[in-house]
This record gives sequence, structure tokens and C-alpha cells, in this order.
Amino acid sequence: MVTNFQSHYIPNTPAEQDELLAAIGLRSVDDLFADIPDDFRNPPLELPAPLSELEIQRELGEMAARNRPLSAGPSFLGAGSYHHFIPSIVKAIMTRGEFLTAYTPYQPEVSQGTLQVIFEFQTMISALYGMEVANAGMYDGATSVAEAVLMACRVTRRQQVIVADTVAPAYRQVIATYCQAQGIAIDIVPADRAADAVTEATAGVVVQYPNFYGSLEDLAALGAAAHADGALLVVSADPLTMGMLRPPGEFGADIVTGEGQPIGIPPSFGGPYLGLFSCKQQYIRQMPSRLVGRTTDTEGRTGYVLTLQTREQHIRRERATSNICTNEALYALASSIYLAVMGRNGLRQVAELCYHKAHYAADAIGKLGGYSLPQSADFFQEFVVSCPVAPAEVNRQLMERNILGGLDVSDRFDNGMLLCVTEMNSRADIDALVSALAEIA
Amino acid sequence: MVTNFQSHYIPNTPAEQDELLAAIGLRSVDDLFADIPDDFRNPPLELPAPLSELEIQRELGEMAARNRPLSAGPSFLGAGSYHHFIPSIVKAIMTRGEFLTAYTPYQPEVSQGTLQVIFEFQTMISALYGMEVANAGMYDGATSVAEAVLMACRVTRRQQVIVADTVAPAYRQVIATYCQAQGIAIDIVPADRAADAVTEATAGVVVQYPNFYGSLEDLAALGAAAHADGALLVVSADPLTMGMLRPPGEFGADIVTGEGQPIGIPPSFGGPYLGLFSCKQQYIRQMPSRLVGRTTDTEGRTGYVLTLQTREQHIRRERATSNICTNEALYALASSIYLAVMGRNGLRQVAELCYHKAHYAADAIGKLGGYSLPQSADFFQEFVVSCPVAPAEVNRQLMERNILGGLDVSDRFDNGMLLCVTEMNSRADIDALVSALAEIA
Amino acid sequence: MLNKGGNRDTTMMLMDRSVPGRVGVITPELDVPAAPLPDAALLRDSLPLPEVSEPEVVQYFTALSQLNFSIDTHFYPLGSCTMKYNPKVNDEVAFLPGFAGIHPQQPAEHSQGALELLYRLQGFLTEVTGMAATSLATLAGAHGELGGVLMMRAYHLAKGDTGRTKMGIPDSAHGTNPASAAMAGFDVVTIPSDADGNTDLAALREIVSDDLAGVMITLPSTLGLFDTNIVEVCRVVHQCGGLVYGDGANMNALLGRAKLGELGFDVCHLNLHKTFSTPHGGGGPGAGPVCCGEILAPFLAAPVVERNDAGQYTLAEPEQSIGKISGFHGNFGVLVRAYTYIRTLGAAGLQSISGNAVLNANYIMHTLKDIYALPYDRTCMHEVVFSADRQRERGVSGLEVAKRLLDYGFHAPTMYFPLIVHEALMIEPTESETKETLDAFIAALRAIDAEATNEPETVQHAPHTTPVSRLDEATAARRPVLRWEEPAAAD
Amino acid sequence: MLNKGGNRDTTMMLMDRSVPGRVGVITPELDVPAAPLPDAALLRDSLPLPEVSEPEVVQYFTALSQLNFSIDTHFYPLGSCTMKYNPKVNDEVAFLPGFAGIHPQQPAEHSQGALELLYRLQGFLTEVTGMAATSLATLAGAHGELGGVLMMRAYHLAKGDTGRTKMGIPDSAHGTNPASAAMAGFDVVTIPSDADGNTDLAALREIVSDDLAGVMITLPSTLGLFDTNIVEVCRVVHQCGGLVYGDGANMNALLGRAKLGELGFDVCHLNLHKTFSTPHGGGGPGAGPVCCGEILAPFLAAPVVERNDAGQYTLAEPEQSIGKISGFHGNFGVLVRAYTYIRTLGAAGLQSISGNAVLNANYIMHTLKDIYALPYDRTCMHEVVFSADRQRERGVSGLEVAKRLLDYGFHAPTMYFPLIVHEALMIEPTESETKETLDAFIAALRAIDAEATNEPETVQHAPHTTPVSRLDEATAARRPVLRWEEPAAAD
Ligand SMILES: Cc1ncc(COP(=O)(O)O)c(C=O)c1O
Ligand SMILES: Cc1ncc(COP(=O)(O)O)c(C=O)c1O
Repeated sequence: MVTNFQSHYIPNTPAEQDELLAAIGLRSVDDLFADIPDDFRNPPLELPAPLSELEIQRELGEMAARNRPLSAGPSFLGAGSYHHFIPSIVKAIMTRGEFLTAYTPYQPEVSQGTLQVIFEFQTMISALYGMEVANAGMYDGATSVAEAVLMACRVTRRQQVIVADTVAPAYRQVIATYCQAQGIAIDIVPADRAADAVTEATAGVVVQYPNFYGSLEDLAALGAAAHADGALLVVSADPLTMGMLRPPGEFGADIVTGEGQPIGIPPSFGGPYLGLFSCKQQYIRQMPSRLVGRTTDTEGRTGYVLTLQTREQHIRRERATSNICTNEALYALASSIYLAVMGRNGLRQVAELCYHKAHYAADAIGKLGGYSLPQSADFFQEFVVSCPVAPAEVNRQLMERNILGGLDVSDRFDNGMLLCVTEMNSRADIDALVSALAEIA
Repeated sequence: MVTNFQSHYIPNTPAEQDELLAAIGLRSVDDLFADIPDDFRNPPLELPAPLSELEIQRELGEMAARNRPLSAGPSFLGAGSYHHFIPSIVKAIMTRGEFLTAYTPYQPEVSQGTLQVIFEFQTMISALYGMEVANAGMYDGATSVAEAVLMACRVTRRQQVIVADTVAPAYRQVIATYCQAQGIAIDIVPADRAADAVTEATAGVVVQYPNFYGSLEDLAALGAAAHADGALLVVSADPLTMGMLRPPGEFGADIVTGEGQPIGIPPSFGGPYLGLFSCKQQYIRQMPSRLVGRTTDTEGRTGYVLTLQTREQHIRRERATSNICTNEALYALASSIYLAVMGRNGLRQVAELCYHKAHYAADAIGKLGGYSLPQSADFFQEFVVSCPVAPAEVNRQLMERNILGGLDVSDRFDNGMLLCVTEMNSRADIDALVSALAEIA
Repeated sequence: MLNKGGNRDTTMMLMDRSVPGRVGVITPELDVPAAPLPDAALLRDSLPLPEVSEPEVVQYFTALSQLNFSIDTHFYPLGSCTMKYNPKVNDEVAFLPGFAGIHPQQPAEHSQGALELLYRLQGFLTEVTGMAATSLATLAGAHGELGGVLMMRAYHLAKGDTGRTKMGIPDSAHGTNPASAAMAGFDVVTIPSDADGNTDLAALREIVSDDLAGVMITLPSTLGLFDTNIVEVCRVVHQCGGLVYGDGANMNALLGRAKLGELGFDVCHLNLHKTFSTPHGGGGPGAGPVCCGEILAPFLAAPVVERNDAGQYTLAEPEQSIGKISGFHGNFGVLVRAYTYIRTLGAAGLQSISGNAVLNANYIMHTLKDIYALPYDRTCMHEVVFSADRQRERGVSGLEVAKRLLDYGFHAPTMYFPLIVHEALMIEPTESETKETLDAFIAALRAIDAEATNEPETVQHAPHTTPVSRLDEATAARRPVLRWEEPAAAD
Repeated sequence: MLNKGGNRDTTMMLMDRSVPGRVGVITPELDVPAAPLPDAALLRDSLPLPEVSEPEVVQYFTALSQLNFSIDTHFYPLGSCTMKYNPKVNDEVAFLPGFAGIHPQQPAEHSQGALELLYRLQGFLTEVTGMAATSLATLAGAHGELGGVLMMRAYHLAKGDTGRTKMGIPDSAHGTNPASAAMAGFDVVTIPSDADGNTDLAALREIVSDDLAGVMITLPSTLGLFDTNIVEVCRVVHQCGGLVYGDGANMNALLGRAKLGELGFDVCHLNLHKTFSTPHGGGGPGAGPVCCGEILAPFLAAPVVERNDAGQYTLAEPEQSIGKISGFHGNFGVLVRAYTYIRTLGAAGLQSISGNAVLNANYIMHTLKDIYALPYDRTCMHEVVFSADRQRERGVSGLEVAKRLLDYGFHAPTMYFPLIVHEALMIEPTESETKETLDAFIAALRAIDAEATNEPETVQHAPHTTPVSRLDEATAARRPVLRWEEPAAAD
């Protein structure tokens, strides 16, 4: 017998439950579970005893206190998750119950809020990337580019993709996971040889922009090479850099994906994030995930609906363009609020702050004895530094000074450390990093 | 000439401002201020340069970090502001824009939300205090009892009040400030002599419950004495203790006020708080502040309105019962959410936790060598301890152990320290306090 | 609003929903031995609070919120109330644990950040008003008034000048002015306005004498006008030994344009919940700091924050203080918001506020004055006061025009205030509204005027689209029902 | 919803509102020397984002929010979606700086609190499902399915069993099941249901063979029924060397009542955004952890959290992992909420959830089955699937009944799913609703049935009270408009 526990989350009292049972003609709640074979019914459930909210807040507060937030000191760690400023209004609005506790907008008449937000999101993401259409979002940047690979294969009916070795290692791994059962061959090639590697069997060329190590790939050349052989150019681009950089769409990219975290989403130990996904209009019927379209109601008023649903699993089932259902709608909202409030000028200004600060830092570090900058291409806010000692040791000593250093990329660059500088780093932060590095050398 | 500054809070651009100016037939915004005599127009305004939100968050974050929050360690400081648990839903709901950014509900047709909340508040506060009516709230506990004194004088047409010396010093000072221009004589008398001090000239007897030093006054005796001479019994009572204690209304109190902070309001360095104010039905036309009443609309639907406004300043002007206009509506909402979610059982449980924990602490401290408990009356969650050394020194040494000690009341008790224990203090906290005190002795 | 079924319907109050045994919160177990309880006579029998679960509380209060108009949801041109945008960042910082979680009596060395913030804010407000000192202890505008006039009283008494029992107050003044003066023991003498809406100087000269403690002047006045006699008013009052109190509730019009202290005011209050954009919260909390010149500074309410030579901040009581006027140190959470607002805007931002607030009000005035009567046809400040007299002629009152605006999706202007304007409609757009919104609002008022001619009943019985229609206020006051009562058992 | 005028009206989109020069945010000044810019060919000319001020953004999005139904505002009995109450405390803790402000790649010694939380949550979910191990890396239900079926594939391949190309899936399954199976390279074989709504054992036996990788079973099924054949289903599949995948999206019915692992499932996912009450956010984020038995544990998606002997927590990749399936370590913020939820409720609380969820669904079933056709007349689990066939006879479709409910202030049930029920109306009340709400909802469905007889047009053209009426979905799909476009210049 399971005893009843009166939780503050469950309104009906035992007396009320008895009323319901009486209406049904049963004696006890247990009787409702008679279909479960006896041997399996009411197994022991070993979980810690429930806590009051006071205790929960205390326990979780203590657990949170054992993590060092980025705000605890200067941070120069990027590598796929970025420390950018998020205006207060983002959280103030996204936590409104009407957004937070609604489901996927399947009933458009009572979901115009969510639907119109997604339509704004699609508009702004296509604008950022210079693409014709964007969808309502994917899980994260990694799964987004993996789905782009699958889509490139569907569009071209080819089964081989070229992935630049400057694409984030995690993204490459997720692409491999998504392709493992599909018979798709993945060729990882150096970015500067990717154009040459394209053949008539190639479904797509996949690059990251700026690439994982911060540099700007030659999108124009890659696009030309891909298109010459009927392949698609797939670019995973940081949306915040789009405040300043010419968008992949203007270089002929066919599918542009990205990690939405930099535009209004906290780092949050890696999730929830937001996959961005855009492409040329001609491919929309091959896109994964939801799309919101504009239409009119019976009285001629403008309204929004989920559309082109025949691509999706709930209609097309095993022939759907993807299995994705729940995505990251709340963070599409967050990004939309972020982009709305940053606007045309604010996003450009933030991008420029990152650019100039990163270059100031790189210049200063490059001049330090023992350190060098092994890459020569243009970069945006991230760059690799070759350190005089192992990056792990450098990071350890930086942390002694309460500075969070960069990612260890010594697998690729001699004593390489990938550093990131954003608008969150003041000149004082950067100067502190530079002098610390000078001392460590 | 004042130059225009394009703030993100001000939408219209210079071009739009020019359009508006053209419609008016003026050339510049400055022309609108021509009525200000030249010598005084556009004075220099010396303020620090504006900051971006990123910098604001950083500056304020740093200022906040220079304050020690109660959550930083065990705290035993009460004395008018209390450390109680506030469920998350209180903030989640009160920060909804519809509540936060509405004005006083002067247009009832579009303010039913705020009005019904206040009606709930009036209901729950009268219930807590065992009184017939409560108003929509006052500024804080201190001004509330001060207004009660003025009201007692109005009701009785007398000009003398007796205030027990166990009423919070700050409350006594605010009473004095409010009465200073009214020709009201205030007699501060020891609580146990207050009953004897009543005469036919006395408008009211004012006591605090539990009193400032934690003890429970003899309300029944005070009420009888006051009423015998036609005076009113005015009680300032901690609303949270009402979860357990018989309410002043049941002892015949005529006006019961209180500080609403313990029921759902963070300590916040002393404000915003919430004045509670309740009285017997017969005195409602002498009450200060707003009242919300239930009525019906033209279609017979129930609705709520501000009522008995002829008491108030905007109608009655210099003959109003008080000058109060803006009060603390948002915190009346907070308290209403708090009381709703705590409910009949939760409030009692919290009150009992405070009671038992405080008694556990007092018992243990009373047994320590060098410490004693100078008061003998029943107490709730606060009590005075006589320390072996000066309380300031005890507090200093407690803080070395990251414990926030009590209020120094050595002006009244030999080396007296007023300690407070609430549901926020775990047994471990209390034990840590007791052993620290033992070491300090 | 969107229809709601079941428990999200707001017609049932909490006590109607209460079911014995429902739980809204789980409290921790008692982790110490239980102590003996006090005598049963001290314990309560019943605690008539509701028993509801947490979801119900969220749903009920969320549903209630949706019955409100608010700045976030509606243009709210309520005159005299400065319903401007309330920045979200201000709320966010006010909730930081280092602000919201600190005790007012904890040792000053553990509150230096909070004290420094208060100290700096005192300085900002002193600068904005052109005064010499500020106390942040008063908790709303009216509370500031009480503090300010008590200071005036204390000043005269300190000089041994005990005969000053009168306070001059314009007929256009907000009700709190006379009410505050009365609480401070003064007899109120009304000062009329002249034909231009300024203080009637002749009338003023008649009342100044050695029994006049001073005058309380609102600048810009509640007519939305800059009193062009103001310097002379101050001179006349000072000449007779009186003091001039400034009701600074309308300071949104003058930020960076004029300083009350320089114009001759001796003391004033500011409404931070208006000018400095702390949210009004459905009726508070506010904050009404008092700023004053040198001669009144010793009388300020306690506490004020001082900075010692070591750079440490402490609470202090001014020498001849009127005393404590509130429980602790003012509405700190509101003060944090106002501080943040001033830091965000700086001098240029504050000047832009007054410029745009006044511009928007004049735009409304100019685009509507052909239709709505304008009692004082001159440049207005942050708000414009029309009269609905011309509509009244067609049988539609100012109140009805205002109520009809609700149907158009706009909050009503302030009605019937100031009292000296017949059928007053007082419109304050603030600087935070767009031209689109102003134009839509103007169009609505023009449309309503047309309705007054063509279909007056539509206006007379407005509003038609709100959660409730016109409410019976007379019965509410005659037979007051001020709290929930157990419904009489049906039999 | 309450009327809105001016810029709170939502008919204008952001780009329609954009005015050159409006500013939504102030960014800090550049405090370092500017660096030379890259070649102009790398820089963009225009950035077609809106220019709007902060108040406009708040007002616009607030207004949009008010067009939604949501749990906080409306009963939302959307079948298969478990729209239960989302506790506010869960959101609050997820936003703590020590959780929301930490970087996924910061050193493990600076993330021990976060890693411990994940480790404990793995344990809780393993216990709830009766499995051996859990990976939290998958970001939604369908993502968990993909991970799970890839594990099944990897398991067979690791055994050298390369011929298992088929996945059996019931005809009642959610669309993600076949879609996930296809993404994992399987051919889908449909398994019919029997007359009682259970898996048709005879049909199952026909498809089991050495080319069957396994089956994907939803328990309780999407018919809201506990499959009484389930133990036999698992036995049959295992016997042929196949594996059984459990779609745990409906676990709200079984919490503490049965464990999938004990019933014979090899691997399953849970929808934390359903059963564990993390808010659905208008369509995510979710979290779809995968739990599995011993034999599949080595194949789990990376990373999983391990605890070493020193009590330190680290991220690890299982030996034969299918690899990384998401960018970092799962939807951490969602996982924090689910952890908090489980800590708040404990075993007794989880059991009370399933008890009340099932009780409420059966109450609805029993009080409506006289009017709405019930395809499977047996005790249901957390949801009840009706058919609107009897209403259809009167010319009113299931869709129309559902739309009409919107007018009564209730969200619609899930319609036309599962596909095997004609005119399906799938109602899931969850445990967090009051009896009052259930009764009001039942009354509404009875009233609509009466309307179907007496005034069918009212139902056929519903909804009538929502911000928009029925939308033209056909045109939306035929001529897709998927983003804002500059309106053609009028001339
Ligand atoms: C001109 C004027 N003075 C004084 C006040 C009183 O301010 P408060 O409501 O903050 O007490 C108000 C506010 O309504 C006002 O408009
Ligand atoms: C039965 C069932 N399985 C799987 C899913 C897919 O879950 P998600 O939407 O999180 O991908 C759902 C949710 O719609 C479902 O109801």
C-alpha cells in the first residue's frame, strides 16, 4: 500500500480523493493500478526524504556555492560557451508564467504570444545570418550543425561530407553520433584544404565561423568550391559576431547554423542552449524542427501558426526530416528579447567591443617573452596563445590570482591555450591577465 | 542649451522630437521652458556620467558585496526586523508587471486585480489580529502605531496617551514625532504599571505584543484598565506570532497595528516594509489610509472599489484622518501571497518552530556560566540575555565565528543582549551560538 | 481578458477556495526538543486563514494580475502620477542578496555598501534640487511633506517664534498638502490662483504676516504650469519670516531645467516613485526624501548618512532633528532603484527626461485643444489639464470621457483634479512613450468627442470591455463590506 | 484580453516599430585602443535588426505573453504533455549565479556542486526507472529516444550481430518513436494494438526474428492504458535477441507504482519537462535523460558523471559510448529543476503524484463516458482518450469540440492522437488540479455536447472569444511567409 503524502503541489486532500473514488466506484487509489502485475506493483523507491522549501533553498544554495561563477573574477574561457552581458529585461520577461508554463503552440488561437515570438525570432535569425529562412530553433549549436549535415545529404542525395578540422571538436563528435547509423562518410580535413577535397560525391562542406580557434575561414572560396561540385556550404556561425561580420549568407552559404547561447542565454554549465538553423528558401521542405508562418483568421486578422508540419515527426513519422519535437522555445524567446533590445546598433557595438578588446589582449600577450600567437588569420574574440609552459600549469597559476584562463588546446598547438575576450572583460581585467602571464612565463 | 541624450528609456528620437515641435510650432525643446526665469534656467547639474547596464550591474554588485547578508551565516538579530523564510512564489508573483507597474487603483474597472488583492489582505489581517476590519496598509510598523495614537485621540477626543516602555524605542520615537505638533502628551511608563496609569484623560494605552524585549504583556489586564476609563487599547503585534498566540482582538484591543515585514518581506536594510492597521468596526470612519470595499457593477457582478474615501486627504484635505496617500500596496500583495501559501497550518507551524527553537536556545544559554535570563515572563522568539562582558564585545567575538549576534540592550539590562531565533536557525546554528557564547564567557 | 475556467476564475476568493487539509507550504521538521507551551489562555483556538495548495495560489494571483492595467501593459497617462517606464534592472539590483538580505541593525561595518549608496543618493538629490542636505527617511510623498512641514515648525520654534500657526496652500494643491500641514499642527490658509494659473500675488500678500509659518507650493503646479511668479512668491514669504515648502511630486518637468533651491524654496520632497521611476506597485512602496537648504538642515528627520574622515559611513541624527519619522532608514529597496536610475541616466539623461516629458505633454495639448477646452492656454509642463466642459454640453461628463478611454485600451487621465478646473482631465504622458502611442491616444480622444455628438450613450455607459463595468460606489460606502465573510448557510 | 492602444497593440511587429535612432541598450565605452579592422569584405554593410527602446520591448513582449494560455493561467489538460504545475522555487534555484553563471568547461574542481547534483540526479532517475545507469546528456524526449535506439544498435553491433535492421513500434506510438528509429538507421515495423488497447501479442510474435533489433513501447501507452501484456512483450522480444525500449514520456502515471527496468525494459528515456515538472516554456527546453540496464550501460551517451574514491566528481565517457550527442553535459538548468522537484517530493510525494494523476483521469473518464464515446472502457492511467464520434454524428468534430473548450476558458485536449482512435480527444488532467477545476471542465464538456445538439454552429465555428479565430493553415503552408518583410511601398 502506498500511503498518501499531502504535498503543497497536489491540491486534492484524502477526503476529496475519496469523493473522486466514490464517483468512480472504487475504494482506494491503489485499485486504479490493478493492471500492473502484482509482482511489479509498488516497488520500493529509495529516495531521500522530502525537504521543505527552506531546506531545498539551503541545500541547493550550498551546492551552488561550491561552483565558481564567471562573475567571481576575470574570465577568459570561451570555446563554445561565452560570457556576454544579458540585460535584465530578458529574464524579467521570459519568466512570465504565460511564456514559461505554456506548451508548444499547437492551439494557435490561444498561443499567438509564443507563435508571434517565434516569427520574430525567425525574422531576426535570418537577418543575422543573411539567410532567407530560419526555423524555430534546435537543441543546441552541436545538434544543429549535425542536423544540417543530415539535411545536406537529403538535399543532395549524397552520403559524404567534408568537415573542416577547425570545427569544434564537440561538434564533430555530435556530427559523428548523428551520422553513425546513416551510412554517411565524414572526412575531417584541414580547413585550408577543404575546398580542394570537394568532389561530386560531396553532400556538403562544413565549417565554423569564426572557427573553434577563433579565426575567420575563407567562406567565399569554400562556397565556390562546394557549389562547383553541387555540394552545399554549411556554416556554423556565432550569432553575436554577426553584429560586425559579413554574414555567411552573403558568401553563398546554403545552411547556416549556430549556437544561440551568446545572444541572451547564460552559460549555465552548458545548457539549456539554443540551436540556430537557417537556410535558403528552396530547401525549406527539408528543414528540421518547427516553422511558424503568418496567415489570417476567419475574420481576416493576421495570425501565426505552426506550418509545413508535414516535414515533422507527428505527421510524417519515420519519413520526417528529423525526430525533433520539443526544442528550446523559451530560449528562442530569450534571444528574441536580447536581439530586440540590442537592436541594430547595440549588437554592432557589443561585437566591436569584443573585437577590439580581444585584439588589445592578443597584442599585449604576443609581445610577452615566451608567448606567441601561432595563427595568422583574422580573428574575432578568440585566439590561440602558445605558452612557455603547459597550459594546465598556466591555468593553475592564473587561478591562484583568481583569473579563469583559457582552454587547453595543446593537442593541436604547442602548449596552446585558447583565450576569449568579450565585453565583460574590462581593460583592468585584460591588463591583469597580461601581467599574470608575464609573471608565469 | 541642453543637449539631447538618447537614452534607452526614452523612445522618441531627435527627428521625432522635431516632428512634435513642428506640430506645436516651436523650434527647440528649450523653448518649452521659457517660463523659467533666465537666471534660473538650465543650471549646471553635477552628477556622475551615465553608466551602461553592464557597468551598473557591476557597480551595484560590488556595493552589495560590501554588505553581509543574513544568509552569510547564523543570525540572531531581530529587534524589529526578522529573518523568516519567504517562499519563491512571493517574488515570482509580485514582480509581474501588471502588479508592479500599476498605480493606486483609482479606476476600479481596470484595477480589479490590485483591489481584490487588497480585499484579501484586509480579510487576512483582520483574521490574524482577531479584529473586525483592517485597512490597505500603512508605511511601516512604526508609523502605523503612531497613526493609531492619533486615531485614539480623535476617537476619544482626549490628548494623552500611555505608552509602555517595552514598546520598541524606534516606535516610541516615531510616536513622539507624529504627536509633536498635536499637543498630545505621551507618558512612557513601565509596562506593568501601564494599567494603573490610566485615567479619564487617557486616550489610549499603547503596548507591543510580544514586546520589544520578546515578552508577552498582560493584554487582558491592560484592556480592562483602559476600557474602564474609556480609553482605547492599542496593540502593536507581530503578525507572524499570531500563528500561535491568541490575537489581541480576543483580549479586547481596539486598534491593532503591526509591522508586516515578518510575513513575506525581506529585511532589505529596513524597508520597504508594511504597516498593518486594524480596528473595531465602530471606528472605521476614523481610520487612516485606504480601504477597499466589495460592491456590484451595473450588471450585478461583484467588484471592488476604494471606499470611505471621505476620510482621506484627496477629499477631506486638512480634515482628513491622515495625510497618507501612497502606502505599501506591493508589499500588502507580498504578505497576502505569503499568508495564502502558508495558510492556516503553515503559519502555525512556522510560529511553533520559532517558539520552540527560541526556547531551546534560551534554555541552553541560561545554563551557561556567566549568562542569565533577566526576564521571567513568557516569550515568543526573542529574549534578553545578560552577558558576562559587554554585548558589543560578545558580538565582536561572535562575528569572528561568522555569527551575527543580537541587539545591545545594555541601556536597559545589565550587559543585556536581545537575541532572536527563528525557523531560519537550525539546531546546528543554535548549538554553534551556545558554544561560542560559552567560549566567550 | 482571456476566459478562464475552473480555479483560475477569480470570482471565488481564497476563503471560498479553502478546503480543510490542503497544504500550501511544507515547513521543516522541528529539530530541537519541544518546549512547554505557555498558558492556554495565551494561545489561539482557530486561525481563520485559507487552506489552499501552491498551484492554486499562483493561479489565483496570476489571474488577478491580469485584471489590471499597468504601465507594462497600457499607456497610463494619469496626471500628477508620472507613470513612466520602470526599468527592470532597477528591480534586479534591489533584489541582490547584499541589498535585500541585510538587516537594518547589523553593524555599520557590515553595511558599508548600503550606507555608501544612501550617502551618494543624498548627494544626488541635494544636487538635483539645488539644496544643501537630504534625508531619505520619509517613505512617500505625503510622508516627506509631514517631515518637511515639521521641520518648518521646528525652525520657527527654535528661533522662539511660537506664533506662526498658519500654512498657506494654493487652491490647486494636492490633498496631501493641507492634510500634512494639519498633521503638523498648522491652520491651512488657501491661496487662490490668478487667471494665468499662477499664484495670485495680491492674495498672497494679504495673508503674509507674522503668524504665517510658510507656504506649500507645488512646482510645476498641479495645473501643469510653471508658476512665473515663483521667485516673487518666495521673496514675499521670506520677507515676512516665512518659509517656502516645495511639493516636488512634479519634478519630472524640471529635471536639469531649474533647481528649487535656487528659485528660493527652503525645503521640498521628491517622489522617487514618480520622477525617479521606482515602480508604483499598485499604490506603493514609494519614497519621499526631503531636501532642504542650510538653515533647515539641522532639523532633518533622522537618520542621515555621514562619511567620516576614514571614509567610513555611519548613520547620524541631525542636531535639532524633528526625530525619527519611520522605523529604520527609509525605504531602502526603493532608494536602490532610484540610485540605479540616476546612475543610468546622468545629468544629460535627466535633462532629456524633462525635455521629452514636457514636449510630449505640449504635443497632446496642441493637437487636442481645438476639441477639448483648455482653461489655461499657455505652454504646459509635464502634463496638460483640459476641461471636458464642451463635452458636458453634449451630455457627456469628463468622467465618462475618461471611462470611455478604457475601452480604447488607454488608462484614464486623472479626473476632477485639480479642484479648481471644472470637469478636469489631467493628462501626463511622460517621456517614456512613443509618438505612435501619443498619436493613437490623441486619435482616441478625438473619436470619443465625436461619439459624444453621435452616440453619447456609448460614452455615458462606458466602459464596455473591462472585467467589470461601472461599480456602485455609493452602496460600497453606505454599507461597507471590507472583508470576506462566511456565506450564510443556505437552507 | 484587455484592450490595448498605442504601442502595446501587438499588430505591429518589431521591424514595423523600428525607428532609426531609437536605442534599446547602452553599451559601455571602449576602454582599450581600437584595433585595425579586418578587410572590408569581411564586414557587413547593414544589420537589419529593429531599433526600438527598452520600454517598447517590455511592452511588446508583455502584450504578446498575454495572448497565450498557460498552466499558470488556464487548465491545460493536453494529453501526452503532462501540463502539471511548475514550481517557482525550481526556477529560482536554477538561476542562482553558482548554477546559471558557470562555464561548462571550467575546471572540475570549480564545479563540484554542479557535478554532484548531476551525479545524484543520475542516481534518482536510475532508481525511479529501476535501471542500472543514466546519462543526462540528451536534451528532450526525442533526443533521448535517438540516444537510446543508437545504444540498441551499438549493442547488437558490438556483439557482431549486424543483421538487426528492424524496429517494432506500436501503431499508437508518438511520432518521435518511428522518426528516432529511422534516424538510428532502422526500418520501422508497425505493431498493432489488440481490442483492449494492449500490444497485440500474436502480431508481435509474427515480427520477432533475428532481424529485429527491438521494440519501442510507450508505457502507459498513448491510449492512456497500462499494457497488461507488457511482461510478456518483453519476454518475447528478449527471446529473439531483441531489446525493449521504453518511451517514458508517460511516467507520471507510474511513479512509484512500477519500474520499467523490473518489467523487462532494457532502456528508456524520461521527459523531465513532463513528469518532473520543468516548465515547457512554449516548446522547450526539455531534458530527456536515458536510463538503462547493465548490459546497455557501457553504450550510454557521453558524458556521465562519476565519483572517485576521494569523493570527487568528474565527467567520463562510458567505455563503448555511442559518443557525444549534445554540445556539453545536457540541459543543466532543466536538470537542476528536476533535481529540486525530486528533493521536494521524495518517494511518498512521487507516489502521490501518480496516484492523483491517475485518479483525476479516471474521474473525468467516469463522469463523461455517458456522453463521449470511450474506445477502451477500462481503468485508464494518467490520461483518458475519448472519441468524439457521437458528436460527429451531430455534425460536430472532435476538433470543434476542442476549440469550443477554449471559449469556456480551458485549453483543448490533444486531438486526433493517437492515430488509431477515431476523432480522438486525449485528456490529461495531471495531479496538480483541484476537484473544482475538474468539475468545471467536465461541466464544460457536457455543455458543449448539449450545444452540439442545440446550436451546432456555435461549436462548429468556435472559438469565438480568443484573440484570433480559426486560422487559415492551408494557405500558410501553401504560400509560406516565414519572416517579416518590408511592406511594399504604397504609391
Ligand atoms: C502633487 C502631489 N503631491 C503629493 C503627492 C503625494 O505623494 P505620495 O502619494 O507619495 O504620498 C502626490 C501623489 O499623489 C502628488 O501628485
Ligand atoms: C509519448 C511521447 N513520446 C515522446 C515525446 C517526445 O518528447 P519531446 O517532445 O521532449 O522530444 C512526447 C512528447 O510530445 C510524447 O508525448
